[in-house]
Amino acid sequence: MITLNWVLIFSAALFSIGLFGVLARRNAVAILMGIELMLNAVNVNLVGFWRFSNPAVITGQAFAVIVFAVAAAEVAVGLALVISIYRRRKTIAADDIDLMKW
Amino acid sequence: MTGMDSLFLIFAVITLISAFLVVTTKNLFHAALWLIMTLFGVAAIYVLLNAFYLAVIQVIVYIGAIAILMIFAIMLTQRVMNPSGRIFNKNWIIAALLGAFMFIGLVIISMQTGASKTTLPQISGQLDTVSELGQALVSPNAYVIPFEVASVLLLAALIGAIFVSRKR
Amino acid sequence: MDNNWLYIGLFFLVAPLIPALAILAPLFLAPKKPNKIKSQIYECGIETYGETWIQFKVQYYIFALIFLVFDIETVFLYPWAVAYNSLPLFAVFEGVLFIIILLAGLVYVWRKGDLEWV
Amino acid sequence: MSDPINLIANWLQGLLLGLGLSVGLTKIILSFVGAVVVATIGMLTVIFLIWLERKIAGRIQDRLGPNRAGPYGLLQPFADVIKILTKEYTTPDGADVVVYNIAPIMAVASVLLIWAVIPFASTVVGTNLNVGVLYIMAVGAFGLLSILMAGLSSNNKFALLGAFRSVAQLISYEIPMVVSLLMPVIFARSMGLVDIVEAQMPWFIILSPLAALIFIIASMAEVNRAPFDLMEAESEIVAGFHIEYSGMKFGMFYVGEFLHVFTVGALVATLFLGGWRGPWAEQYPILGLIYFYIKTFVGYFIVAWVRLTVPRIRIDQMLDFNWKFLTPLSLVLLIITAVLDRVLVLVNSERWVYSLVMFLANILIIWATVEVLKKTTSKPKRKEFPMRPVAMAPETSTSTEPSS
Repeated sequence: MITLNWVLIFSAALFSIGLFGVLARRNAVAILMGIELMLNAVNVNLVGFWRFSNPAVITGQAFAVIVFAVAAAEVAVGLALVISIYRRRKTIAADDIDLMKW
Repeated sequence: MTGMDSLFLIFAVITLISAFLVVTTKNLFHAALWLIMTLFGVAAIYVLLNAFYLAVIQVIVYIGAIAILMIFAIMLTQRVMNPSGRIFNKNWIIAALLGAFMFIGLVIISMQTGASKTTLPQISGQLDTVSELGQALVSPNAYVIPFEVASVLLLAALIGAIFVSRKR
Repeated sequence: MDNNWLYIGLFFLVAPLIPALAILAPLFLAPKKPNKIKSQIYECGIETYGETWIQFKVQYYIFALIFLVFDIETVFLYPWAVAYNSLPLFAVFEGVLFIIILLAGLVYVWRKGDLEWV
Repeated sequence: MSDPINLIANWLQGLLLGLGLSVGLTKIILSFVGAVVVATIGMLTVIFLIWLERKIAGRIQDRLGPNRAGPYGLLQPFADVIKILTKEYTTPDGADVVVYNIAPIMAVASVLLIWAVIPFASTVVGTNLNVGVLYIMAVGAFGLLSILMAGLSSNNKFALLGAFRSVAQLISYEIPMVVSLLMPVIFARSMGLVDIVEAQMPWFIILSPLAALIFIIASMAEVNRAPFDLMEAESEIVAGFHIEYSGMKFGMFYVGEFLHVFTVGALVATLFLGGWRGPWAEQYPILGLIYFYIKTFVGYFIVAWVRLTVPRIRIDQMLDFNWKFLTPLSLVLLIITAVLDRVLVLVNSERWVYSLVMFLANILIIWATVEVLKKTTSKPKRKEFPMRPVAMAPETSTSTEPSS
């Protein structure tokens, strides 16, 4: 019988994989992909809590919808920054972009 | 309800494997395709959890728009077919350990709560979640402020992103 | 999970199966004599020149960006339209305000000349 | 005998239950059979459609069309199928083989999936999803993806260029399409296609002709047919994203395109032309099926007709037409429809008053748009050439000898 724990463990795994991607990848676009995975994990959690607590109260889904909008805004601005950086520095490796380090 | 259990497990495993391939594949175009697979798996899990509207907009927004945008950005920034250099940075072992600790910690926390005993409540037949959501998103005593702010946020993101990516 | 989605799920199995079978059939029916010239990349009869992965205009990205924002905002209007009967008058104008914000974004990118294909 | 399709389904159900299968398994098997039948009928229709379209094309362009194989060339598509089945596959050097092979399958599957939600008759319904309209848009995303995959995996410049062009076009025209589909949803207060068909007491094309027009134009762009066939553009980029495909793999893209046009016809019929509705359709569901197919062919014919009449447009014109005309127009239409609907419901008007006001409002918007366009658009400036005689009469030719 499916329980809330299954959903939570699944989303925890998805979140951790996304976290690893964000921290370990060199390519900036790949880092953004990792962030997408993490946001998806959050959404799965929200939907899981909605479904398993009280489906008549729609709060979890409404939160997830707002997360969709935020994710889209994040990707749009993030990728625009990546393209802009690529145009100037001819690289999108995250550890080469150290202009503001000190 | 064993059918639903097995479906959930199948989709969860597919999703997690694709997610793992997203962060480890060298070819970024392939990574984007695996990302699409992951997002589709998450949409299937939404369907299993009765969040139909979210499942559909997951496909429309993530696969139809965000993934396409990512592929465009990949095309604009890198020679995909001959990826050069390393995939990971120097600290990838620390990152992997951190991810593993995160996962273990989250699992332990969720085990300690009552989540392992919470089973699926029945959904009444006439509950129309789409209509409920529509009312909640625009009614003044629910989420109208986040809803309008989200639209302003998207507008701001549009203006900012175009300003940054435009050729000067 | 209800029975409607069972049918959809089965359709997701069947729909790729039919074209896949159609594509597999020629493996038994068609000849197979590949050679070097046959598998060259087509380029109007001349030898392939330069790299395939050429740099693209940033314009493609900008249009995809505008699409992304508009797509999300219009998709959010669907629950509003479904719930139309039970909405108070205030909520109707909330929706209209939402559309007007959307139109403002369109006017902005139009004014700034980002809709031009140069 | 009024409903043969459900008769067969019931008989099959009885048979399976008689074999000792459980109820759940029987339901799954029946759904599976239904899915296979719907998908197969869709694919077989395409074979007929290819013949039909070539005949229509022939007539419109003042020629005969296929007329050799069989009576009226009816066997021509079968000859084509046999030919294409025995064609050799060529895979280009440096192609991304797995992605390259998945792309044509996805192209057809993305169109077939739409048929899962379309109601054929009052009793012949696959599903009534409560997110049906959005499901159609979601499935369209896979078509987009298949084009991108084909273009990027072929290792060919023309394929890449064609894929990028077509994706720019498809994503642009999705916006007016999504917005115009909101109109039936507002009228029917539901996203389920079955509910939308049942709500069409006057057909929605009467309530909102402008929405139907925008939808047809946008879907014409979505199926990549002329005048929006920039991505194929035989004379510019050879064939676009499917240039490196041969044999049945190319055939799948071809079939996908034809099936998509037919599907657009079905969507127009379902959303705006009343679906299976017609005289006696409730009593005899088989009649509803016939009405549905007739309306679908009407929609199909319109798309084919436009394709054969209008020349291809340029990419900047294509984007301008969408972003500076269709999108603002559809958003304005949405605002006016929403406000009018609320006002008319508040004053509690009769159904015919509601329909009449909606219809007049749409006509008014069309008229205003045409007026605005007349005022704002300037005719393209052409260089004026002085009038020159092309041929001269014999007696004057000696006196007015040109100086050049």
